[in-house]
Amino acid sequence: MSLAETQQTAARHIPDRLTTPLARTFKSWESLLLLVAIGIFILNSFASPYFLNAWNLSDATFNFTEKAMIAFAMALLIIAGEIDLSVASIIALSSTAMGVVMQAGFGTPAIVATGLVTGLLCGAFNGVLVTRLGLPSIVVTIGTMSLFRGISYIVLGDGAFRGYPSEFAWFGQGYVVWVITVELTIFAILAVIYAVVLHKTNFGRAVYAIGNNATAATFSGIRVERVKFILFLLTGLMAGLASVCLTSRLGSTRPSIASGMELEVVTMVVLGGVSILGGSGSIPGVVIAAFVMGLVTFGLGLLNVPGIVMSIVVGALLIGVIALPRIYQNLRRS
Amino acid sequence: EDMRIALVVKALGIGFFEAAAKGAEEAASELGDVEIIYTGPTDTTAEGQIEVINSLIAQNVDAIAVSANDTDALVPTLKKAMQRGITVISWDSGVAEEGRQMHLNPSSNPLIGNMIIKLAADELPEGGQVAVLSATTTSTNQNIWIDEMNKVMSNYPGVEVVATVYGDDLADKSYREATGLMQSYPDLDAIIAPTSVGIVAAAQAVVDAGKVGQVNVTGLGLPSEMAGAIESGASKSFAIWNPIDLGYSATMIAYHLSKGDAVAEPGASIPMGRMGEVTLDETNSGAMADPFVYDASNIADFKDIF
Amino acid sequence: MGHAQTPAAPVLALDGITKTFPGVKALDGVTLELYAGQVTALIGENGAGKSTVVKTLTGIYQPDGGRILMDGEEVRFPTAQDASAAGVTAIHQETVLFDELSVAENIFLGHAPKGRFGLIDRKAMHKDAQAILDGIGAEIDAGVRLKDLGIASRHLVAIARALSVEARVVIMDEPTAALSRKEIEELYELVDALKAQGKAILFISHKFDEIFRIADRYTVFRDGQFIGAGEMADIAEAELVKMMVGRSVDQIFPKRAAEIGEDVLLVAGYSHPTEFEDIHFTLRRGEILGFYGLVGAGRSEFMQSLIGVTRPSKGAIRLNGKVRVIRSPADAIAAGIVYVPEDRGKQGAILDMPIFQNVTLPSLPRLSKNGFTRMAEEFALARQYTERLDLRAASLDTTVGSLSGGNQQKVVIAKWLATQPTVIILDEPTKGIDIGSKAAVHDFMSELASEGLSVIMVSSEIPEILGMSDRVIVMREGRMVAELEGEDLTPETLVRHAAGISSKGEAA
Amino acid sequence: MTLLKSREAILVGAILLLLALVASRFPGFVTPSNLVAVFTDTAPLIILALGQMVVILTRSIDLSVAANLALTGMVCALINVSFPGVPVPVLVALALGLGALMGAINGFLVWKLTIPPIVVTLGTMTIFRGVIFLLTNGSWVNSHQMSAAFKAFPRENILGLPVLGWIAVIVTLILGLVMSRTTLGRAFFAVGGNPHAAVYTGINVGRTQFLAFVISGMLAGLTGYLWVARYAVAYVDIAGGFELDVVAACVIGGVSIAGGIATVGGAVLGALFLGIIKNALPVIDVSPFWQLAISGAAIIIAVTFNSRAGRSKGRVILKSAEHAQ
Ligand SMILES: Nc1ncnc2c1ncn2[C@@H]1O[C@H](COP(=O)(O)OP(=O)(O)OP(=O)(O)O)[C@@H](O)[C@H]1O
Ligand SMILES: Nc1ncnc2c1ncn2[C@@H]1O[C@H](COP(=O)(O)OP(=O)(O)OP(=O)(O)O)[C@@H](O)[C@H]1O
Ligand SMILES: [Mg+2]
Ligand SMILES: [Mg+2]
Repeated sequence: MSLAETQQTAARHIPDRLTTPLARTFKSWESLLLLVAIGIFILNSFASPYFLNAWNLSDATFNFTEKAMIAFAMALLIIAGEIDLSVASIIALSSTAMGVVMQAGFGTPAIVATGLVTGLLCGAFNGVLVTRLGLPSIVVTIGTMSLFRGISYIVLGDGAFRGYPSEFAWFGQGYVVWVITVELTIFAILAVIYAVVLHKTNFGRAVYAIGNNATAATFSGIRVERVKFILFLLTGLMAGLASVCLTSRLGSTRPSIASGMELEVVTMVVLGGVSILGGSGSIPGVVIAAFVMGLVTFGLGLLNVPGIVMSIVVGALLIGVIALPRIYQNLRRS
Repeated sequence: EDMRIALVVKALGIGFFEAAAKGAEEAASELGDVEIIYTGPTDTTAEGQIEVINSLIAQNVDAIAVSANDTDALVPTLKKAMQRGITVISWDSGVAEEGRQMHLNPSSNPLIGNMIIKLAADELPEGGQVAVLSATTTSTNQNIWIDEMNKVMSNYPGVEVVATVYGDDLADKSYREATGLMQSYPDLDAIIAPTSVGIVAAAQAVVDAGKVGQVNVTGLGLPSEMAGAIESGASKSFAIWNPIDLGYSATMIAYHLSKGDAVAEPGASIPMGRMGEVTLDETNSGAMADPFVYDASNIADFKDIF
Repeated sequence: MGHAQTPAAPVLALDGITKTFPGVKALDGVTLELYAGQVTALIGENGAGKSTVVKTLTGIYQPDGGRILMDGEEVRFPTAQDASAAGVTAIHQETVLFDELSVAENIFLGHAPKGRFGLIDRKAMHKDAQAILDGIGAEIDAGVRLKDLGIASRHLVAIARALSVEARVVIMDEPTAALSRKEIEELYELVDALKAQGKAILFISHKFDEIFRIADRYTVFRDGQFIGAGEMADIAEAELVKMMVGRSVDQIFPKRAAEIGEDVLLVAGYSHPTEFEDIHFTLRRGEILGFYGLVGAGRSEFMQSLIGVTRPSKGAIRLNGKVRVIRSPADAIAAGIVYVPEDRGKQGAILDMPIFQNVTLPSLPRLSKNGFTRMAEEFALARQYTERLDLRAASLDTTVGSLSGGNQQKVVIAKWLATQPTVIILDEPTKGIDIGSKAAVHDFMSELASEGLSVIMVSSEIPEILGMSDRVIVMREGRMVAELEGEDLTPETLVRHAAGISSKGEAA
Repeated sequence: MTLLKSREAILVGAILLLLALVASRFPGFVTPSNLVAVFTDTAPLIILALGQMVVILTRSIDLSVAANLALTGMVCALINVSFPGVPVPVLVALALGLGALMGAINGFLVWKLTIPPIVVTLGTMTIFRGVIFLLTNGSWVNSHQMSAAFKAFPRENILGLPVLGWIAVIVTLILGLVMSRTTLGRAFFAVGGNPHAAVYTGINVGRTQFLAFVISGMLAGLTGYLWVARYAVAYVDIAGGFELDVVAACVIGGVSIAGGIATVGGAVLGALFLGIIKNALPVIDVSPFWQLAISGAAIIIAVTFNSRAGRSKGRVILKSAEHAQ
């Protein structure tokens, strides 16, 4: 009798899971982050008498909704092992394109479509450079970051586009019901869509597989380049959408619009527990991170703390939230 | 309960605005029942100002007086502020009419436009080449002043504006642009920088290029920051209105509008304490005072003040 | 064969060394003694712990227990530099070299000759490196960048690196695996020379002819445990094998007779500009077709091209009579041809993802509905195949990275079988897995063939090739050099074709 | 070998072409005195690019260099204001030390807590800038507050080149020596090229990365003082966004973002390429609004070229193919 056969008689059942879903949830990054969010919420309501007010909270959501729209797509991109630093510049270029269309006399639908399509095209440009030419995305998008905004400067110079139609204002200034803004609604819908796509579809599984091991993913029949290209498209599209919202909220276009936003988006994604090295992360994490960042900036804003101090807090949060569990582990080991 | 007036500036940390804040505090202590919230973003962006203004709206302040980074982008937010019953005025750098109740120009725009070219032309009796070093391409007030300046160029025959460049109110970029100007135009006689950051950088660039005496730097600057340039001779003279007075006046106007003892409408006069009163034109804007010229003869008296 | 007297005291000795990795006891209280002027062969199956001993001796791993003694004194090697300072140097199994550095720098990295101001003396380094290379008969310029060298030259550089240290103990972990006959002969002479200089040598190899050619003593490990040691002169090959494997060899390959049916896969004229040329064969239903060759013969490259990872410049495939164009692994999987790659960690498994997701990854298109994953079906499929392969794991949602090598390999095989293929290509399916798992894999391959699956097995192990294949194709330097079947299928013919030696025994 | 050499040759060619192009529109640009000025203006970028090169070489990235520069610069300025008597050499030493300390913080987090470098430096970037704000409450230190000696140092002209330019030359030489002729320098290559194998040669990967960050920080600190002294102003936002220019210079210079490949010459040339574009565009009357797009396009084109040159060929197994190669 062969050894193998002896083993086969001993074949045993392997359970699906050892832990219950509830236990997993409790131990996850997301719950740690949720605790932080709740803590900040409570602190805020003690620190400022103006905090617990529906209209004020509604206003506060503008601090993160546009960034979060991009952060969802960026999360997928980073999970797949790439990055797009040009998103803020895509916003500028999309906004400029919308301005051009608006000046040509087109109405709101055409303006919005232009914003979205411009975003898509920018994403496609990044995607081609990364997937077809095989260039590292961080480098490509440092380049397109200057290029896209640069085109915007070429078109606009020191001018501005203003005079968007009044219906256009709906995206960035409108309310769906009561204090629920249009942007917040878009954010919520996108959160659900992205959560489903990432966590419940083959596409999402492919994203994880690519980020963990692109070679093995290729061998497993995943069309890696195609998936990455789609992710760049999505990120461009989301930047286009954010551009629609931001332009609508500001009611005008300048080439300097949204400058520096790319790093805030990346910060939001990383704070949300997405590994910058690719391969892991979740949409609920990003949603909570969006709220954390929104709450921190709004709460400190109510105390009239300068923006730069807020960014210290966010920077420290970023390192701290990642470092603390590791320090704890190190201490426990020794 | 004190009245809370928020003084929103383009960016924190700029000497000009720090001085304006001093003026606002002066007005507050004169009025007695006023609390000043001095705030602004840390870099000169419209988005940053919007976040700041949103939090001011949330705090339900009584008045917002803003020096805007962008004429248009702040309008929706400021409109919302007005809808919630907050008095909104702009000062120094204005916002579009629908976004504020009135705008306080530090001085009349045509006067400033004329002043900056006159300072340069006075040193060039034979005529010559001048170039403009502005702040960002989107700075409202700089753009208006340069426009006004171009309108009166015919009064200065022989003086030619050869280029306009942008230093983005960043010291290094302004410096590099100034250096580039001197290279592109070897015969350049003057650099006009209608911005307090640009003028200091340009003066430094002139000193470093060894062109003191050949290229005169002028424009709008703060005596405290320009003292060195006057001393080295890189700048013969420059102008500014008193930012302390500006902050003071803006606070006074906001106070009276908010109290309701003055209204912002074309032709109206609004009291500004020790600065007298401002009369509004058809766009609801008014000028505070004439710019004041500083040179070697008077700089010592002012450099420790602002 | 050297009949040196066993000197009284060993230069280097391991005493009860233990080393545990998550889930694996790689070394379990082993002893090992190395004597000056003698070659000790360390023998054991894949995964027996040989390389782990090497790494422990060279400061890369720290043992969990036990002592390392040099001249009877206990020593510790916290880093690789400490070991080399103490006179222990090694040629590691993996080439631990740097593409972007020059050959000389690779040889002297970490202990380069210093000139003025403590700066590296590049002239001296270059000269010394060239001298060492010349000394081992390597025709390599010390000035070229490593990335411009082929695999055999790289091994020679690794050997030169080991010799650049003033050493008393030289360790060689499978140094001849990638070398040509001529280079191997030169290496043997080198070993003899080192021996004559009185160095203690630890030689690891799976090739018995080699061991009997150069070793004075042997030590056998099995599953991380010390089994025995002694003089080469006192032992016969069969006995050594038995010590190594723990039972007689013929039990390992439980090949069942399968009914060989019609032609399934027809490959014609497959060529690549630099990797392989004119590969052609037919594969029949129920057949196990072996691909044998020396390391680097181009077998893996061909197989990967076949499934569309790299595109062939020419060539045609017919599957069940239909012409197939395969441009990507996705196409191959859809067509029913799957490839179980050689490099488990890089190409096979996604180590940080759970077992069930690994297993279902290539099958997701079939398993899902409108592109949505269905967790329940995934678990069911994963269970079906992992249990069939007798996977040992705590649960299906633990990550593959936490499994032992053999169990990882089972997950990888399960992953490809779950796609229900027509043709399965297994590239070194038992590389680096333990005896038990190896037997399970072989048994399973047999079972698959008897169920009518067509199997291609790439292997560099002659017993495996002989034991499992119905037919064998031998490759050398990117070309098919022989197709062997039946009586022609002997170890001698295999080696002869693979190494390019004519029947008279001369190099072709 | 020929490959890397040729990459630098391409870059030199591109720079010469660029200069010729600029000269055709504005001959004054290529006069020796102007070239010296351009080189001096590019010096900070060169120094920072060299530091960044070391970091990228070890498979890391340092996004905090500009913030480090700003903070060190501010501290130097504040010291100068409060104690005008502190001599410049002491300030330079202090700048080096403070910069190195900040680099060490980054390096420590990367080494001991194994947090990815991009996350660490994204965080410290905002923190360092924030600290400047906390130190100064946002106010500026202006030219007239600084002592003459403080401002004069980088401008001091020696043999026709300002000290700032000389420092870039010296840093280049030192780093050239360190990278090619010291154990540490070779360790940087080893760690980036094959971290796994580096362990086998007794190199501590984390510690090597730590040292790379220290070097990068040290150079950023040095540049901080030079920057503040040269532009005679210090405030929170100086050199804002400069970190991306620095990374771009490295990438143009052929430093592989994946680690393991870099040359000192490449980094310097990459910085010069960017510096020349930045200096030339204003003088050849390119509208200021075109400048950003042009530098962006230049980066993309340079990177595309680099990757073409550096693309690895597949394995050669066939004997016949060997000769064809
Ligand atoms: N870094 C590691 N982490 C986890 N397990 C390891 C590690 N290194 C080795 N092992 C395990 O330790 C055991 C011994 O491995 P080792 O490499 O020493 O075997 P070997 O005798 O050299 O085999 P081969 O003949 O294949 O080279 C194997 O089960 C292997 O999977
Ligand atoms: N020229 C080379 N340069 C670098 N690494 C190489 C080279 N040749 C082979 N290797 C490495 O050596 C190992 C074995 O190579 P390879 O897969 O070609 O051998 P094999 O599978 O035994 O032979 P075959 O090519 O016949 O499948 C692999 O890790 C491979 O990356
Ligand atoms: Mg081994
Ligand atoms: Mg192989």
